[in-house]
Amino acid sequence: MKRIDYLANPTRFMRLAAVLTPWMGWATVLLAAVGLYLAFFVAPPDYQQGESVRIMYVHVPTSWMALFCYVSMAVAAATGLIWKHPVADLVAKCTAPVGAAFCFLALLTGSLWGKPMWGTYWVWDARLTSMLILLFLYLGYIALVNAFDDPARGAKASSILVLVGVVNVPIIKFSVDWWNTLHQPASVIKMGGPSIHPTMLWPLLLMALAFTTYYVWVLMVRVRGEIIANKIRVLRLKQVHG
Amino acid sequence: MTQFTGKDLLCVRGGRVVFTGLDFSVGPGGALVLIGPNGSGKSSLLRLMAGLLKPYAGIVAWDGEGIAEDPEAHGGRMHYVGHHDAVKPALSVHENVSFWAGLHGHVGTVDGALETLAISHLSDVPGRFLSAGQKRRVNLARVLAAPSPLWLLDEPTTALDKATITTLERQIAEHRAGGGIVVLSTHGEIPLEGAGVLELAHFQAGSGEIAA
Amino acid sequence: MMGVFGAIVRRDLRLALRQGMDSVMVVMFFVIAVVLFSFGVGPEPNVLARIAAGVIWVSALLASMLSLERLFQIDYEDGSLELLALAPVPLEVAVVAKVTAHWLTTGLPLILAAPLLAVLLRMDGEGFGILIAVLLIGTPTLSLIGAVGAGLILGSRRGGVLLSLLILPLYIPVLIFGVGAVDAAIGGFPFKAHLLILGAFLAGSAALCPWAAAAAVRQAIE
Amino acid sequence: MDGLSEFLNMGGYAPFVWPSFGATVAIMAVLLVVSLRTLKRNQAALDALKDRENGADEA
Repeated sequence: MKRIDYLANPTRFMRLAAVLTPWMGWATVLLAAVGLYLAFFVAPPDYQQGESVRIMYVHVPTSWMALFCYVSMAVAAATGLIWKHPVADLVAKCTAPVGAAFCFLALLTGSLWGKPMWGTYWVWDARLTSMLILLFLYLGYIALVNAFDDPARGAKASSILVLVGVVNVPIIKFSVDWWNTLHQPASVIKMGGPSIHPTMLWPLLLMALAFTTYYVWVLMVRVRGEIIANKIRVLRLKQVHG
Repeated sequence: MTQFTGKDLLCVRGGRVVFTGLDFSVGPGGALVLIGPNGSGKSSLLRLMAGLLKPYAGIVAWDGEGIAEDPEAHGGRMHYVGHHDAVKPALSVHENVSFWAGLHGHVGTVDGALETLAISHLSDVPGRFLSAGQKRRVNLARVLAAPSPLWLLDEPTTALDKATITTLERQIAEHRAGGGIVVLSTHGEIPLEGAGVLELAHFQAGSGEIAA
Repeated sequence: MMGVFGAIVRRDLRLALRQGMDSVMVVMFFVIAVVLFSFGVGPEPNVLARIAAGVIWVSALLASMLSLERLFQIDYEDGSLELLALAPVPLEVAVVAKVTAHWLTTGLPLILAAPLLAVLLRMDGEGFGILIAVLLIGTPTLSLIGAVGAGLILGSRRGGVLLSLLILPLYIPVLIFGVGAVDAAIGGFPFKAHLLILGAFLAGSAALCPWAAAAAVRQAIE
Repeated sequence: MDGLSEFLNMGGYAPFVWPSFGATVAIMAVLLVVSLRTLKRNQAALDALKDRENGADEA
C-alpha cells in the first residue's frame, strides 16, 4: 500500500527534529551570551544617545526576525499549497507565534528606545508603523488558522492569506514611507546611527544569529507538537468511525 | 466511445482515509449505482467525479483525459446534484432554473423542464414558499433544462414523492437511451436495469493504513 | 463568457434589490459613522474640514466591508457556490461578477452619498470633484481585496469579525493615497501621482484578487 | 563595587535599556516553555491513547 505520508507520521521530519533541537538550543544560548557580552562591554556608547543605543542590539535583530519569519511563513505556505506537503503547512502555522512575538518585541523595544530620543513612547515613524501593520497581519493569520474545526482547512485558508499578505508587505511599506515623509518632519534621528562601527556590527549579527537559531529551536518543538496532535486526532476519528 | 473512468482513487477527508484503490468505468448509456453505509464515501466519490474534490491519489478521466486538466470543459458536460438545492428564496422558480440553464447556454428549455417535473404551476412562485420536495424538483429541473452527457446525482430521491420518483426514473432511462451517463448514490429506491453497482465497503482502507 | 458574467451580475443585483435593504443599510452606516465623528470631534468648522477626507474615507472603507462577509456566505450555505465552481466558466469570472455586483450595490451608493457628507463636514469646495474621482478608483479595489477575505472566512466560526481583522491591514495603502489625493487637491498641491498610484492598486488587485479569491473559494467548498 | 552599580545605571538610561532586554528574554522564554509543555502534554496524551488502544486489542 503506497505510504500515505499525510497520515503515517512524517518519520523523516520527526527524526531530524529530535536530532536538531538540542543543537539549536545550545547554539542559541552560546550565540546570545557572546552577543550580549559584546553589546554591553565592547561596543561603544553613542556620542548622542549615550548608553540607550544598546537597545539597538535587541530592537534591530527582532525587527529583522519579524520580517524573516513572515517571509519563511510565506515560503512554507507556498510549498504546502503547491506541493501539498503536510509538514510545510505545519511549519507555517508554527512559525506564526514566533514571528508575532518578535514583531511585538520589535515594537516594544522600538518605543522604549524612542522615549529618550523623541520624548514619547510612540512616533508614527515609517519603520515602527510598518512593524505595527505587520503585527496585524500576524494576528490575522493566527486568528484565521485557528478559526476552523478541521485544521487542514485552517492551514489551506491561512496559506492563501499569508501569500496575499507577503505580496502586500512591500506595498504597505511603500505607502507608509510616503505617508510618513509627508507628515513627519525630516529631522528623525537615523535609528542605527550614522555608520555601523565594526564593534557595533558584530553584536548585531550575533544577536540576529542567536534569534534565528532560537526560531528554529521553537519551530522544531512546536511542529513536533502539532504532528503528535494530528496523530491523536486521527486515532480519535478512527475510534469514532471504527 | 466517451468512457468516464476512475483509476486507483484514494480519498482523504479530515486526515481519514475514506476509500482507497477505487476504480470505476462507465460507458455511454451506462449507469453506476453507489451503495454503502453512511460515511462510506458515496458523497465524496460523487464530489470527486464532479471535480469539487481533488483525489489524494489516482485520476478521474473523461475519454482518457483527466478532468482536472480542463475543469471548465468538465463543468460544461456534467450536472452535479448534491444535498443542497441551490434555490434562491427571493427568485421565482422560473428565474432560478433559467439562471442555471443560462450558465450552460440553454435558453427556452425551462418551461419544458418545469412541465416534465409537474411544477410549471409554481413557475412564478418565489423560492421561499416552496416545500423541500418542490425545491428538489426545481433542482432537478435545471438538470433537464440543460441537457448534458454526465449526470452525478447524490441521493436524488430524498424529499421526493412516489410520482416524481417514477418521473425521475423515466428521465434517467431517456437520458441513458440518448447516450448519457448517470452515476447516482441511493438507498435502493430507483431500480435501474443494466446498471453497474459499486459497493463502497470494498474500498475501505484496512486498519493498517491509519494506525502507522 | 461575457453572457455568463452578465447573468451572474444580473442575478446578484436582482437578489440585492429584492432581498436587501443592503445598499440602504450600507449608506445609513456610512452617514451615521461620519455624524458620530462630528460629535466626537466637535462642530469646529476648520477642525472638521481638516479631517473631512480622512473621516469620509475611513467610514466608506468600514461601510463597504460590512456587506462583504455575505458576498459568498449565502451561496456557500445554499449550495449555489458549488454549482458556480462547476459551471462551464472559470470560477474567477463568477468571482469578478459577484464583486461587480457588490460594488454596484455598496461602492456606488457610497460615492453618491460622499459629497453630501463632505458638506456635513464642511469640506473645502475644491475637494469634492477629486473626492468622487478617488472613491471611484478606490472602492472597486476595496471590493476586490475584500472578496479574497470573504472567500477565506467561508465555513469559519465568527466570520464577520475575522474578515475585518484580515482585510483592514490590506486596505491601508488605498486609504493613505485616497486621503492624500483629496488633501493635496484641497491644499492646491498636484494630486496626479496619487491618482496614478490608486489606479495601479486597482489594476493590481483586479489582476490578482479574483485568482486568490477563487482559490480560497475552491478549497472552501472541497 | 561602584563599577557594577555604574554599569546597572546605564548612563541614566537604565529604565529603558533593562526593560527592553528583560522583556525580550522574558517573552522568548515564555514562548519556549509553553511550546515545550504543549509538546510534552500531546506526547503523554498520544501514549495514553496508544496504551488504551493496545489495551483494547488485548482484552
